[in-house]
Amino acid sequence: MLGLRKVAGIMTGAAMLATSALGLGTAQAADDVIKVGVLHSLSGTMAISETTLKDAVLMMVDDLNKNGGLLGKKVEAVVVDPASNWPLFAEKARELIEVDKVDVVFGCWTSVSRKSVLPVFEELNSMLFYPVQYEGEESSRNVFYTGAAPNQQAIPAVEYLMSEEGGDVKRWVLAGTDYVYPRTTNKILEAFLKSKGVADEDIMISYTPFGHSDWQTIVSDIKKFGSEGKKTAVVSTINGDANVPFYKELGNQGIVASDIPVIAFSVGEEELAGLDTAPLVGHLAAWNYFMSVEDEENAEFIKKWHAFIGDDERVTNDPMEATYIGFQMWVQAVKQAGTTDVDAVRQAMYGQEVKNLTGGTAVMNTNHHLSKPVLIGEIQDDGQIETVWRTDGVVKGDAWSDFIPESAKLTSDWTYPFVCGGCEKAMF
Amino acid sequence: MTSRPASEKTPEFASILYLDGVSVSFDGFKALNSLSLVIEPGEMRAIIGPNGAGKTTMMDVITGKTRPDEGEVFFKGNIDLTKHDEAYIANLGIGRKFQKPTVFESQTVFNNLELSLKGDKGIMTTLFAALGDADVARIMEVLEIIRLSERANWLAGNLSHGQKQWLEIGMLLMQDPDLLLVDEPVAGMTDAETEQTSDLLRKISENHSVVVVEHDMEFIRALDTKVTVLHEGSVLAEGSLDVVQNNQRVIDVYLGR
Amino acid sequence: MDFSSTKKGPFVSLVTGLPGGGKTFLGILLVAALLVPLSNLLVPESSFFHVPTYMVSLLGKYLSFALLALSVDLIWGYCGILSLGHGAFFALGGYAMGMYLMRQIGDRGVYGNPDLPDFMVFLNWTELPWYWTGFDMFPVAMTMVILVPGILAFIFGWFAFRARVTGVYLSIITQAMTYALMLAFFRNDMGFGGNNGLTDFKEILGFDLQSDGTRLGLFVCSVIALAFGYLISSFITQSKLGRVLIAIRDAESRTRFSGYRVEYYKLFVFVVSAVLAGIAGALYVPQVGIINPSEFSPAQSIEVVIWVAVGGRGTLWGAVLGAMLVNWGKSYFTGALPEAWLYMLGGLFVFTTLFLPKGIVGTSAIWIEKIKNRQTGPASTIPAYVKEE
Amino acid sequence: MRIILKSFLAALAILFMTQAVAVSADLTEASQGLLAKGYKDKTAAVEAVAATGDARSVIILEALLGGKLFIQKSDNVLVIGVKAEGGYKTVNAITGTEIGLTPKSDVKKVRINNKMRGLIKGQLGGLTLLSDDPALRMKAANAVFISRPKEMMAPMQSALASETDPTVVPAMTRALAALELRHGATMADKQAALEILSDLHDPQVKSLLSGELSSLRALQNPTGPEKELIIAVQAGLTKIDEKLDFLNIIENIFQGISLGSVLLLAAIGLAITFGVMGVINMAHGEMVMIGAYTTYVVQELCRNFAPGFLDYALIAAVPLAFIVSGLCGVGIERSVIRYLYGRPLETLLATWGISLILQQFVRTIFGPTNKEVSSPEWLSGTWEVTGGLALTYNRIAIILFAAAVLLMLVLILKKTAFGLQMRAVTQNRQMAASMGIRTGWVDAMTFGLGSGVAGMAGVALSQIDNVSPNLGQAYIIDSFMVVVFGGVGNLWGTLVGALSLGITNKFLEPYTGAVLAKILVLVAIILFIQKRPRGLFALKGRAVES
Repeated sequence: MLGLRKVAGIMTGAAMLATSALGLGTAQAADDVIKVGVLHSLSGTMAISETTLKDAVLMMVDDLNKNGGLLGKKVEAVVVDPASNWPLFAEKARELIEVDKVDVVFGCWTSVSRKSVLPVFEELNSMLFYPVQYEGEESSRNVFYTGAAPNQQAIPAVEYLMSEEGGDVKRWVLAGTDYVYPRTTNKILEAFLKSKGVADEDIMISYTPFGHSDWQTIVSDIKKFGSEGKKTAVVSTINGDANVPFYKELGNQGIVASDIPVIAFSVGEEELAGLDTAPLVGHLAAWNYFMSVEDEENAEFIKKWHAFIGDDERVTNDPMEATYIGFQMWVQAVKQAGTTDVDAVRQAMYGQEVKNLTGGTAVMNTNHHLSKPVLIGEIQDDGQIETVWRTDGVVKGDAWSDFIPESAKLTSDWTYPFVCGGCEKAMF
Repeated sequence: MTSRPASEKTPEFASILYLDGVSVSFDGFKALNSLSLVIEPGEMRAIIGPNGAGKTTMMDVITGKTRPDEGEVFFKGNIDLTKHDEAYIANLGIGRKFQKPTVFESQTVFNNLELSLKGDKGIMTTLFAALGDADVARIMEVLEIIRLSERANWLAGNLSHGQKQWLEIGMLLMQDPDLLLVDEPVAGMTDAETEQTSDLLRKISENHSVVVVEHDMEFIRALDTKVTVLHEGSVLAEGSLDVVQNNQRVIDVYLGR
Repeated sequence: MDFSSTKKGPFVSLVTGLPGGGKTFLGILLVAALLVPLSNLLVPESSFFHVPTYMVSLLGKYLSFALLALSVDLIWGYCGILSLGHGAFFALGGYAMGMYLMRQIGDRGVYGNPDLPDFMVFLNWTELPWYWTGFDMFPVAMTMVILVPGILAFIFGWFAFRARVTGVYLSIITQAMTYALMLAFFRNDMGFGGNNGLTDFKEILGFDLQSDGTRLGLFVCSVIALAFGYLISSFITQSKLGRVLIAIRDAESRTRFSGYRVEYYKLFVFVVSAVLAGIAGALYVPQVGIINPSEFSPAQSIEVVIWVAVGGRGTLWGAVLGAMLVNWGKSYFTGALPEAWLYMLGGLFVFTTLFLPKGIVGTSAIWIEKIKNRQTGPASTIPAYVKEE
Repeated sequence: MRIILKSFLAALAILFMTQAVAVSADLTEASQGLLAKGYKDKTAAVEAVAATGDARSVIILEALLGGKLFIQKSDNVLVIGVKAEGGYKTVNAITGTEIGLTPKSDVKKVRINNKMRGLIKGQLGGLTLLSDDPALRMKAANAVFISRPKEMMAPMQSALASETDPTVVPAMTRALAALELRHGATMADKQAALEILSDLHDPQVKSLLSGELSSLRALQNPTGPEKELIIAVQAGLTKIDEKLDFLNIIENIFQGISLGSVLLLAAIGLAITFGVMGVINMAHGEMVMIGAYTTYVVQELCRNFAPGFLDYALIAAVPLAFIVSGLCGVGIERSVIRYLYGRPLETLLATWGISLILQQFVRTIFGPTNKEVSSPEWLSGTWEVTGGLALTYNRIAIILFAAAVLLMLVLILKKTAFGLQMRAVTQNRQMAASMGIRTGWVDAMTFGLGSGVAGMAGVALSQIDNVSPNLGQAYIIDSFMVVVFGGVGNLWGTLVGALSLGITNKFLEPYTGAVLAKILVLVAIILFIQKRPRGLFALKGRAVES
C-alpha cells in the first residue's frame, strides 16, 4: 500500500509548492503601466453595495485611458474579490500590493473590512481610498477617507430636524444595526442631543442584527414612542440590507413622514431602487451627494455612468461620488508629484481640490478627510432624493469627534509639525 | 467506565432470564402484551411466531434498547435489566445477534472479532490496548469455530451473507456471554449453511444459554429443543415442536382462521 | 497472517508502524518547515525560488485550515459525526488568542487606555469584564485556547450523544450552535468587539507581528502544530479505539451490543477534535490579523466539511490535502476570475459528491487497489478509508 | 334639500374662516409666495391660499401636496402638471385654463417639506370638511383633529350636525372633542370633551392628551378648575393606557403568528424535500429566492405591457413561481440528487454547492442589487380593528396564504394518487417499485413539489423582505430549525413548530431585544432536540429506531 501513501503525500507537497508557485508566477510588475487595485466584494452579502463601486472605478480608469492615461502611462485596474470575508480582505490587500504591485487601492465598505486591511497598508506603506461614510475615530497615514465623517452627516441632519423648518423635533429614536458605525454615531448623537437639552426619556435607542427582516415589533414600538405628544423623529443608521424590510414595514404600518419622519444615513438611491418609495415620500436622508442634484458635473457623470454600465435606469449614489472625488484627487496628486510613489503622492494630496458633483469644491485636509457640503433630502415617489436643505459652505471632516470625551482631545494632522493620526500634542 | 460485573458459570440462580407481564406499545400499537417467559440456565429455547408477534421487540426489551411500559425483566434471577442500557447489559453477559446480519463491514474479520473481545471496554483501556498472545489464540479458536480462519484478513463487507451470519455469531462468542439472543440466524442461507449453523448453535448451547428466534421450521426441528410460540405480543403456546404444531390455537394463528 | 498493527499496540505503531503516507506527509511538512523560511530569507527576491513573505503567511493560514480540516476528518471520517459547527471551536480558539493579542496592545490603542481595548473605551466601559482577566498572560490564554473549545464540546457532546442525537439531527444542531454563537458575538454588549471583532494586533510574546521573522516563526509553529495534530490523530486512529470509532460509524448499535459505551467514545473524539480546531484557530488569528464573528457563520463550517470531502475523508492526509487545494484555489480564483469563483466552489461541491465520493485520496486508493488486487477480496467494494495496515 | 343646506353651510364655514383670517386676499396674490424659494414664504402662501376660501385653493393645495404643482419658468406662473409624453400636460393653477404640453425643461416642481405637508393637510381639512365625498370628509376631520385650529370649531360643529354618514360621524365627534378640549369656552365643555376622548383608546388621542397635559402643566399658578382638568386628563390617560396595554398583547400575538407563518412558508417546502424525502436540501433557500425573482420578473412584464394589470401581478406570480422553482427542483433532482439517495450527508454538500451556483447565477443575470417588488394597493396599509390596534394587510395576507399553502399540501399528500405513491416510495422504495410505481418519477415530482412550494413562499417574502441573491440564505437555517423542531415528515409538526417559534420570538423580543430573542430560541431548540431527538411530532417504534 506504500504506493498510495506516496501518491497522497506527494499530492500534499505538490499542493504546497503550487501554492507558492502562484505567488512566484505572478510576482512581476510591468513598468509601462500604472496599476490601480480595486478591493470590493463581488460576492457574498456586501456585493449588493460594493459591485457598483467596482464598476465606478473601472469607468473612471477607462475614462482616464481614453484621455491619454496618466504620466504618459496606461492605467490598468486590478480587480479582486474579497467575497465579503474580512480576513480575505487583508489577504487580498496584501496580494494586490505585494504581488500585483498596485500603486493605489480603491476599496472596502464597512469599517470591519477597513480595519482588517489597515495593518497591511501601514506595514507595506501603500495607499487606500475608503469611499463610504463611517464612524470616524480613525486616521491612518495610509488611508484617505472620502466618505462622510459623523460631523458631515449625523450632526447636520439632527440640527436640521431640530430647526423650525425641519419641524423642530423634540423626541428621538436612534435605530441602528448593531455594529461600530451606528454605535459610535448614536453615541455622538446622544451626547449632542443632551448638550441641546434633550431629556433621557426623550431618546430611544434600539439595535438590531445585520439583515434583520422582521421589523414588526420595533416599528410598532416607534409608533408608540411617537404617540407621547411631542414631535418625534427616527434617526436610522440601519445597514443596507435590513433597510428594505424596515421601510416596507414603516409603509405598511402607515408611519408617514409628516407624523414621524425617518432620517437615514445609510440609505441612498441604490437602496431605494430596491423598494417602492410611494409610501415613503417625505422621509429623509443625509448625504454629501444626491443623484437628483441639478449640476453640470453631475449630469456629465450620470451620462458617463449610464453609457458605461449600459443601463439608463441605474442610479448613482454618494459612495460613488466619494470614489469619484478620491480618484480625481489621486490623479491630480500623481500628476503634481510626477510619480506614483506613495509618499510623494500623499504629500501632493493635501489641499488637493476637486469639483463636487453637487457644486462647489471638495478639499483634502491634512487629517485625510474631505471638506464637503452636507445635503439633506426627502425621498420622492420615483426613488430619487430631492434636496430640501444644504449647508451654506463645506463642512470639514473631523476624524475625532468632539462629542466623545476620549477622542475630543485627539487631533489628526499628517503634516509637520504634528505628523500623527491621533495625538494630544504634536510630534515635533 | 464500564466494567463487566463478575458472573460465574455456576448457575446458583433458578432462571437465567425471567420476563413477567412485560408490555410495550408504540403509538397505541401493543408490540408486547404482558409477555411472560422464563429461560433456565444452560437452556436453549426456540421462539417462533408470525410477523408482528413481538419477537424482535422482546429482544429489544431484554437488551435494554427498548424500555417496557410495564412488567419485570430479570437476568440471573436478581439483575433488573430494565434499569440498564445496552452496553452495560452486553457486559453483564447477554449477547445479541440481529435479524439482519450486522458486522463491521469495513474492517477485517480478525478486527471484527478483536473488537468484540471480552474485557474492559473503557476508553483509556481501548486507546492503549495491545493484543496479547492469549487474545490472538482465542480469536483463532473462534475463527475455527465459525469456519472463517481462511478469511481472517478479509474485509467483513466482502463476506457472503451466510459468512456474515457466522461472523456475527463468532463476535457473540468472543464476548463469551452467559445468554445469547439469536435472531433468525439462518435467514437467506443455503441448506448446507443452515445445516452447519444448527450444528454450530447446538455446540454453543453446550456451555451457554441460547434463545433462537426463527421462522424456518426445519431448522427448529434440527435444533430439537423447547419451543415458545408468540402471538400479538404474548405467549400463545409452549412445549416441544410437535406439541405446539398440533396445538389448535397455533394452527389457527398460522393459517389465519 | 500479519496482525502487526493490532498486535503491537498503538505506541509501537506510532513510532514504526506509522503508515508510509504518514511518513511521507510528515517528511514534506518538515521540508516545508525548513525550505520556506530559507528561501524566504536567503534566496534573492528576483529568484524564481524566492517565497515572498505574504506567501509565507498565506501558507501559514492554509496550514491552520489544514489542522481544522484534520479535526473535522477525525470525527466525520472515522466516527461518522458530521459537525456543521466546527467553525465555532476554531473561532473560539481564535478569540482566545485574539484576546491575548488585544491585551498586548496595551496603551498603544488609539485612546491610549492601558487596560481597555479601544472598542470597550468607546462603549464607555470603565473596567475589563471578568472573562477578560488573565488573558494578558500568554500561558493563560493558551490554556483557554484549549479549554474553551474543549469544554463547550464536552457540554454539547454530553447532551447530544447521551440523548443519541445522530446523523442529520446532530449536524443541524451543531449548525444551530455555531449560528447562535455567531449572533451572540455580533452583539457589541458581549464585549468581544461585535462585528469588528478583534484586530489591529501589535505583537505576540514581544515579537512584532508585522516583521518577517515573526511571520516565519508563526509559519513554523503552524507546521509543528499540524504535525502534532497529525500524530495525535493517527495515534488515535491506529489504536483499537480508532477501530471502535470506525465500528461506531459503520454499525452503531452493533458496537453498543458489543459492550462499548458509544456515547463516551463519541464524546472523547469530539472533544479532542474540538481542541485541535481551537488550536488551529489560535494559529490562524495572528497570521491573518483579525478575528470576527463571521468565522462562526455556518457557511464557513460547511466549507470546512467540503475541504475534507474533496481530499478524502477517513484519510488524515486527505483532509490536509483538501484544505490546501481548496484554499489555494480560493486565493487564486478570487484574484484571477473573481466572477467565476462561486461557480467553481459550488461546482466542486457537486462534482466531489457525485464523482469523488471518497475524495481524491480515497478514489486513488481504490484505483491503486484495482491494479494490485490483494488477498482482501474484490476491490470494488472496499471502502477506501479503512485500508489502515 | 341636503345640497342647499350643504352649500349654505359651506358659505357659512368660509365666512367664519375669512373672519378668522383678517385679510381676505385674492388667490393670485396669495399664491405668489409659492413661487419663492424659501420654505417660510411658501408656508405663509399656503395659509393665505387656504384663507381665500376660493374653490380652486383646494385644487392648488392638493396639487402641491401631491407634488403636481410646478412653476413654468418661461412666464413664472404656477401650473398643475401631469406627466405626459415629452413633458407635462399643464393647466394654469389659478385660473384652471388649459396650457397644453410644457417641456420638462420648462417646469420646476414646487418643493415642500414635512412641516408644510402637515400644514397643508390641516388647511385642506378645513376646506374639504363639507365635500360630497365621505372619504374626503373623513380625511378632513382627522386632519383637523391633528392640527386643531380654533377657527374650525364652528364649522366642525355645523358639519357634524349635518353629517349623516355613520363612518364619518365618530371621526368628526373626535375632532370636535379635540377642538373643545383645546379651545372650549368653559371648563365644563372641556371636561365633557375629555369624557368623549378618554373613551376612545387610540395612540393619537393619547398623544393629544399627553400634549395637553404637558401644556397644562406648563401653566404658572393654574386656577382650581385647571387643576381639576389636569387630574381629569391624567385619569383619562391612564384609562386609555389600560386599554392600550391589553391591545398590545393581542398585537404581540398577531405579530408572533405572522412571523410564524413566514417561517412556515419558508420551511414548508423543506418539510417535503427534507422531511419526506430525507434530502438535506441546502439549496432550499435559493428556491425561495427564485420564486421571489419570478415575482419581480412578472411584475416588470406587467409594468411594461399591462400596467392596468399591475395590481394583480402578484396573484399571477404565485403559480408561475411554483412552476419555475418546481422545474428547477426537478432539474436538480434528476441531475444530482437522485444519485445520492441513502447518503443524506452527501446531499447536504451537493445541494450547498448548488445553492452557491444559483446565487451567483442570479447575481450574474439580475445584478447584485436589490430588486423592487412593489406591494399592490390591496396589500398596503393597515386594517384599523379598533383605535390602537392596527393590523397590516400584507401580514394578514401572508398568514392566510401560508394557511392555504399548508392546506393544499395536506390535501395533495393525503387525498391524491400522487400523494399515495409518494408516501409509498418514501416508506418502502423496493416494494413501491415492484408494485409498478415509477419511483424515479415520484422522486422528481416530490422534490419538484417541495421546491415549487418554496417558490410560492418566495412570492410572499418578496412583499416583506429584500429581493436579492442573498434572500434564501437568510431563511435556510430557520427553516431547518422549524422542520427539525416540528418533527421530520410531519406537516402539522412543521405548522406547530413554526408558530410556536414565531410567537416565542415575539414575546421575548420586547424584553431581550431581537438578537437575544433569536439566540434564546436557538438554544431552546438545541436543548429540546436532546429531549426529543426526533422533534415534536416524531413517529415512534422500531421502524424509525434503526
